[in-house]
Amino acid sequence: MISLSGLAAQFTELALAVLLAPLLTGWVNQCRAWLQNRNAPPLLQPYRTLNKLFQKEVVLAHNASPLFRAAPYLIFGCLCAAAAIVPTLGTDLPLNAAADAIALVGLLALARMFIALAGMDVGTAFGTLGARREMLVGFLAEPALLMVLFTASLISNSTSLATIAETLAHKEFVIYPSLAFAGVAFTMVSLAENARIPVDNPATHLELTMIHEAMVLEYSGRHLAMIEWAASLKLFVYSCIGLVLFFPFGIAEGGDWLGIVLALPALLGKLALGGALLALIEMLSAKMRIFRAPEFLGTAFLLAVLAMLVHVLLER
Amino acid sequence: MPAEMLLLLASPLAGGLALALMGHRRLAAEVNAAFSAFTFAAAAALVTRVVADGPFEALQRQFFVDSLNVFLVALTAFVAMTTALFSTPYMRVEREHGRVTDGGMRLYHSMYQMFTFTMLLVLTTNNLGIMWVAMEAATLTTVLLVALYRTHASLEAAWKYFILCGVGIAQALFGTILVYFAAEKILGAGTGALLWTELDTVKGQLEPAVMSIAFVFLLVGYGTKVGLVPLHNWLPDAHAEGPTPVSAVLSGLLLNVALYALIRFKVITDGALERPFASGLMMGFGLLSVAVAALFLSRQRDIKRMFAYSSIEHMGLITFAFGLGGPVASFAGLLHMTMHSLTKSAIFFAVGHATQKAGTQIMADIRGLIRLSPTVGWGLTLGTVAILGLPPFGVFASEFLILTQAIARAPWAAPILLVSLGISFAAIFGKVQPMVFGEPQLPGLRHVSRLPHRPALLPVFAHLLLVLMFGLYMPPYLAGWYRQAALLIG
Amino acid sequence: MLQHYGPQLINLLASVMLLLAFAMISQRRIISLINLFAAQGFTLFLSTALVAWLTGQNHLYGSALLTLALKVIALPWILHRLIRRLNVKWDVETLINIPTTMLIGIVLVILAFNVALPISLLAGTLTKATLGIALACVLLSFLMMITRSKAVPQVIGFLSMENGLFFAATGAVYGMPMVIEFGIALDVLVGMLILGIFFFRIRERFDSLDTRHLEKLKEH
Amino acid sequence: MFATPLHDVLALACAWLAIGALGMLRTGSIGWATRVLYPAGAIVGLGLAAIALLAIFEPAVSLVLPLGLPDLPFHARLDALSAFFLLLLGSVSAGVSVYAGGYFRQTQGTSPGLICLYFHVFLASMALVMVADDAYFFMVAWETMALSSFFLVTCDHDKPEIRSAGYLYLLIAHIGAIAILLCFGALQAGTGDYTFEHMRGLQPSAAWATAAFLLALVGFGAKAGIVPLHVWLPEAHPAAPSPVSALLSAVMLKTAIYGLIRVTLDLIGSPLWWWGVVALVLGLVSALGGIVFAAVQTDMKRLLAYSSIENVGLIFAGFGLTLIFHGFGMGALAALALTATLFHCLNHAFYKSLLFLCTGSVLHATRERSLGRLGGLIRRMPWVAWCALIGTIAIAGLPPSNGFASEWLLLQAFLFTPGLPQGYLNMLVPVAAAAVALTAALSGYVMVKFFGVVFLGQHREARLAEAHEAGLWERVGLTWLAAACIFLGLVPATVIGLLDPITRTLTGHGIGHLAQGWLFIAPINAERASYSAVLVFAVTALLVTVAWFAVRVFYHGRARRAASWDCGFPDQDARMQDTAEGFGQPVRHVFEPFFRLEQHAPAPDDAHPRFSESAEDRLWYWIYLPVARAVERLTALVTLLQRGRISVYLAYSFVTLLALLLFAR
Repeated sequence: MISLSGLAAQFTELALAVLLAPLLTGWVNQCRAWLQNRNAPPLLQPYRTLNKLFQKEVVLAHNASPLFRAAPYLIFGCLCAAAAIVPTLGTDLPLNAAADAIALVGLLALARMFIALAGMDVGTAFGTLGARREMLVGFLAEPALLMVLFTASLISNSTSLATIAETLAHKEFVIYPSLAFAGVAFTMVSLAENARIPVDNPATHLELTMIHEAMVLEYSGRHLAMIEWAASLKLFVYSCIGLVLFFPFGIAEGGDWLGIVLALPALLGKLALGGALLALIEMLSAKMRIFRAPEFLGTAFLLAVLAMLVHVLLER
Repeated sequence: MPAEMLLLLASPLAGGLALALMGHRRLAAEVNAAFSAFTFAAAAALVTRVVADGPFEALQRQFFVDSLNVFLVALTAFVAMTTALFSTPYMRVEREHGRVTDGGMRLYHSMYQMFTFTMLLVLTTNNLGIMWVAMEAATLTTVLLVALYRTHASLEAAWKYFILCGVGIAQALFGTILVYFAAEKILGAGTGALLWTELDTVKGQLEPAVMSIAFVFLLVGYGTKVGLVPLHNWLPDAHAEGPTPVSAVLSGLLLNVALYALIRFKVITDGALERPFASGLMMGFGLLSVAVAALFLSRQRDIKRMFAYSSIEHMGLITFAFGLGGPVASFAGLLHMTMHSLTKSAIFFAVGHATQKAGTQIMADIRGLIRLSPTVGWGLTLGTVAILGLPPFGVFASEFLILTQAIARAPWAAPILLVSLGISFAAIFGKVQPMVFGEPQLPGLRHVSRLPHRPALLPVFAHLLLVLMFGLYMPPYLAGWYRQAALLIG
Repeated sequence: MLQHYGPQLINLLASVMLLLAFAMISQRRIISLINLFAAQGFTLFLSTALVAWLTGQNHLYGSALLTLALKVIALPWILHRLIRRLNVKWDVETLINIPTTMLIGIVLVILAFNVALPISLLAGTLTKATLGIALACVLLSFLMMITRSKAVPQVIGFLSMENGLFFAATGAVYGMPMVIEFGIALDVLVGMLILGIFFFRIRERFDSLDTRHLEKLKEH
Repeated sequence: MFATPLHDVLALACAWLAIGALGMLRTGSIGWATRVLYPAGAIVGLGLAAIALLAIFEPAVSLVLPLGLPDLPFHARLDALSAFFLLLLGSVSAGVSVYAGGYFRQTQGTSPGLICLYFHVFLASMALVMVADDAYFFMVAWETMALSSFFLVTCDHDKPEIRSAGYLYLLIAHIGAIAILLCFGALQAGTGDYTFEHMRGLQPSAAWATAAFLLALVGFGAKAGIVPLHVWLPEAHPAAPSPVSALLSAVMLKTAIYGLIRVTLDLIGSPLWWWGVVALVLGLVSALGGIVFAAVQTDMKRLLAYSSIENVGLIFAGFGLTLIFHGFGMGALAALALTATLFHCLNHAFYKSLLFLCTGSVLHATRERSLGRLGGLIRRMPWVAWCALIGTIAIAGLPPSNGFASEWLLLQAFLFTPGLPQGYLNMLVPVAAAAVALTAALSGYVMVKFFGVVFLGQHREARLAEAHEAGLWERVGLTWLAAACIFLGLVPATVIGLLDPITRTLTGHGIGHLAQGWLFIAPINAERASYSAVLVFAVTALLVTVAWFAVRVFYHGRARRAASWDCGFPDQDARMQDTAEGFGQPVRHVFEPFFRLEQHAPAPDDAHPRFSESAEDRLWYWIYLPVARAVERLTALVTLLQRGRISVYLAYSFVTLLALLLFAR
């Protein structure tokens, strides 16, 4: 079942994701700057930052354990694997046979767990606080994401992302009301998961409000670089999931290389739009108190469940 | 009359007289034990004979042995023997603590033998009249034993025991008269009309109207001695205030014997009536006893009183089983009779030593027995575990059969049994656990004197071992008896 | 002649029994209570003897004599001695007042007759009516035991219950077999002796024979 | 060894009993028990596992023992289901026994020989429960199990709270046992034949079948700790010594599952679909409630105990799904759900025992159970910590662990549910799936709390710096279980192959053939869904190493130690770390209705302000206390029967007599 072309496609997609991820982050930052009419950092700023961090020497806390040093690579690895699963250009991906939507959620959860543990490792006030908040966001966002994926897989009778993409992209166009609910839920979830306003603010170090930043306070040098890279990779993965579920059009079916080549600009376009949309949302909404995050995510969870119910009610 | 049977009855009678004359000498206790042992030997011989050549009647059919009473005879003789062994050191200690006078000891020993005699008489006689006389005599022999300590409480207990059982037994006599009245129509006047074997053959022709009324009187009469609620009031007092060996035999033997009498009449009555009148009544009273006793249990402070109530509960269960009837349920009832008397007497032995060590019967003051005296502590624990119906002890076997039969054939009874057993478990175990485990407490410790005589633990563990054996394995010939007896009861 | 009036005589004696039972319920003084008990015993003796003579059941003479010895002579004598030794001559106060007790008694009699009716119809003996009365006597003595708070009257009630039972035996079935009559008599005698011992012990503990002192053992 | 595997199993059970008895030879000697007997017990466990593994694929064998009641000798039978649970028992107990050999160093209230006796009797009775083939034998083994475990729980019986925990445990266990007993009574239907063979033969009416099922649900649910019968579990499991807690949670709860499956799918045979709904709902409530309560615990063993409730809840949910499918005659799906259920049983057995043993080592090293006074132990006892991390990942259900594999199957089973002929069920199932997902996510939260607070951060107490690594025997036991967690996670296909014979006998279908080779599992077909743990693991591992090397190659590996940064906060100490209570706080507020919260806030002008908050179980106040009070009232009423006045007593029998006379006419 594993074809050579499949492997090639798989590798291209993975490489693409890893390389493009910081670009997406940069693009979102740029859009935000424009919308806030500041003058924007260059598009490639994230790459520069990463490079700088890689060159810096690592400063470890005295009591940092091996887990602390291993975590950045583990997190990065998990997110790469996640990225490899999500079909972006074509749907002929060998890994799709090995890991489906549920496994995808599992990998993301694994990454979250490691980052939270790393945050607790040194035993600083902010690290533990951040870890707790991260897990709080996680235990509400994760099932919501799973429900969103379930809705899609109920529609396409499969939990394999490739099959989902194909069914949604290449069947005759049907309007799925359930997907509308799922879409809203997904947006909320991905805002929370990627440490975006209104749940978190990537651009702040104001202790009492931060979540993601608080966890990684102790990291420096290449470790920090890996974590930052992983973060932008996460944003990329979520965007791609969104695209697969809601705008899969233009994705190449099977392993025809022409389709893949055509799919690339389509993908870039969709990502650009998505990034802009994200920036817009962040612009328009205000950061909410951490205590209101559960309500926000609870709503997302309920919407996702509702999406499934709607599907069962109307679409069979 | 076969020699075994003669010895069986003669030995305790002779023992009673001998000990009455002998008085409180140094070896009185040993003599008492010896007589009981001899009685047991006779019983064993009788059993082997019955196993060899089946049931038989003796002395112009005034006496008879069938599978139903032979195992009760064996049981009674056995428990009487072990209790005598237990009471040897126990009563010595009581004597030296000055709770009993020399005269008291004389009375105790001779009455102990007489009591055994009366019970064996009830079991072996074929004549329902004699049965009544012996039953009344059993009350009379024990009533003074209950009052042995001459304390306020023991006198009160004995008085209630005497009056309530006396009155009850009087009702039983009226019932017996009515049975005779019904029987002489068919069998003609004379003792023949009171022989159970005779009645059993003609039970179909007995007059239903008379028999139903008769059974009512008999139920109220013998039921009082069985301790069925609401006729049970004497039982806890008598058990709690008498000397522990007496509590052991009252609970372990007397109740069984009374129930035995009731069963004999139940067989005839159900034979005479077409509707299951007697069975229904027995089921009802049995359930009532189980439920009410379970509720009483949780309010007890005195350990002997608590186990007295547990005896009421188990008697209720047995009565219910016989009321339910059928080969399995009756089998279970008989098995439960055996298991209960073995276990309960073992418990009373352990309790006796425990109370002597701790110097009190109040459970709240007894703590950490497992430290004070591990053997007694374990005896009490295992006994309690057994009586609560936890496997692999035999009590569980019988309860298993009773409950499973109950839900299948009288589903309405199942929830009552479930709740009652649950409550009684909570009550008994909740009170025994802190007594046995944990650190010894001061009030408990204060009294821990080296007892002048080593406690006799052999009886405790012998009984528990037997109960354990019955739970896992039953010798085929025993099983044979039980089956035949169960068929007899129907 | 007597042959002819025999049954009526027996019924007469039966009604006397019942009358005496009521008398005992209503009686306040212990001495006269004992005398009434003796009288009841005597009536029982008469009726037993009469039945024996009428039916030629010789063993009944035996039980008649037994009754005379035990119930008319021995027991009353023991009781008299007891109360002299314990000097308890006070009046008996009852837990339920006399008239109420009497009313309950009437109800009991009706009940007893109704219960006994089907049985007496079956009785082939010439004394069929007596069974109901005997039952009534038993129940009345029972009632008496319930209503009296002192030990001695309770015991007397107990004994008169035995009378009722004997009467039932005689009336319904011409008496139980002799062995059993003796056995019963023996039990009653021994019981009486034990009671005697009891009275003294209770007395020495509580210097009173009021059973209301005997209410310490109870659930809290 | 012997004629049939069944003989071997019985022989090994006897071997366990014998080992226990040997313990009584030298009651006082610790060395005798720990160095000789427990390792021997471990070997017996391995043997049992091996035999069971082979027996799964063989046809059922049965046997009649010369023990038991006259008309009811002990019947024993070994079929695929029994063999599977015996495999579970043997393999887990092997690890636990080895560990116990290192664990029981000082005696706690009970002599080591006695503990050894209880321990092995407990193991043997569990083995016998699995092979019992008649109601009496089953009940005897069942109650022996309860009794021996009770004595194990109350090993340290000097502590009143441990005594009361044991009391509550045995009480509920006994009531449950009576319910099971009545269930068998209903199944044998008055014919005094108690063999399972006979019960299989009977076709009970719907009413009787339902009665039997409900009784079984109560009885086995009480043992499994299903809400609302769960209250004993968080008391009893922590009270026991850690190896015993491990056995209780890992194996004994599974005997309840075994019993329920045996009775429902085997003896009754024809379940109604709505039984499944009952089991499903109960399971979900337990799962959610269990994990939510685990999140607010501050005692590490209590936390694990509550998480056991959660896992049992998930197992019940899977079982309920099985019943629903089976009730509607969807055999293949029933097989899928049952596979997921059994797989989860196996997984939970391994990771829960692993974690309990880790807490045991922590307890030994620090004499401390409260999460509030632990921390930073990964630096003192790395071996235990890394094993615990594996357990943590597994119990949180994250790939590539075994926990994830079974949860994956369970979720798949849920996903296939739509299309049931019953409208409401189709509504119910998405909600159920959501609840399962939420539970899984929450368990991630809880386990991060557990691992982070115990092993990471700074020591919350100075003396933790002297904590020592676990001994050799303990490390062996831990490693065995941890390895099993990883192994089972990597080869789910093989496990499904193991479960195939069971699902075939119980539901008539199997999904083993759908496991393509050892690499992939695909419940229905590869189009719908497939999962390969090995590949996921390999790819992730590869990517991690590549990243690591790349960084090393393109840049450098320099690192320097310094004080922690923490936003430049000057002087920070261990007490500034987030505590276990802190971790509980968000859950306490999100799931407030679950708890009975009691807060004591200090007054503003308090010299020594103290704030305390307790989150208790509402059910305790809604069900148990009212019942207790009701019984209390009843007993108070009953005592009026016994007021000491003799005339009243006479009146009772008088009235009884008259009433019966009237009744008789």
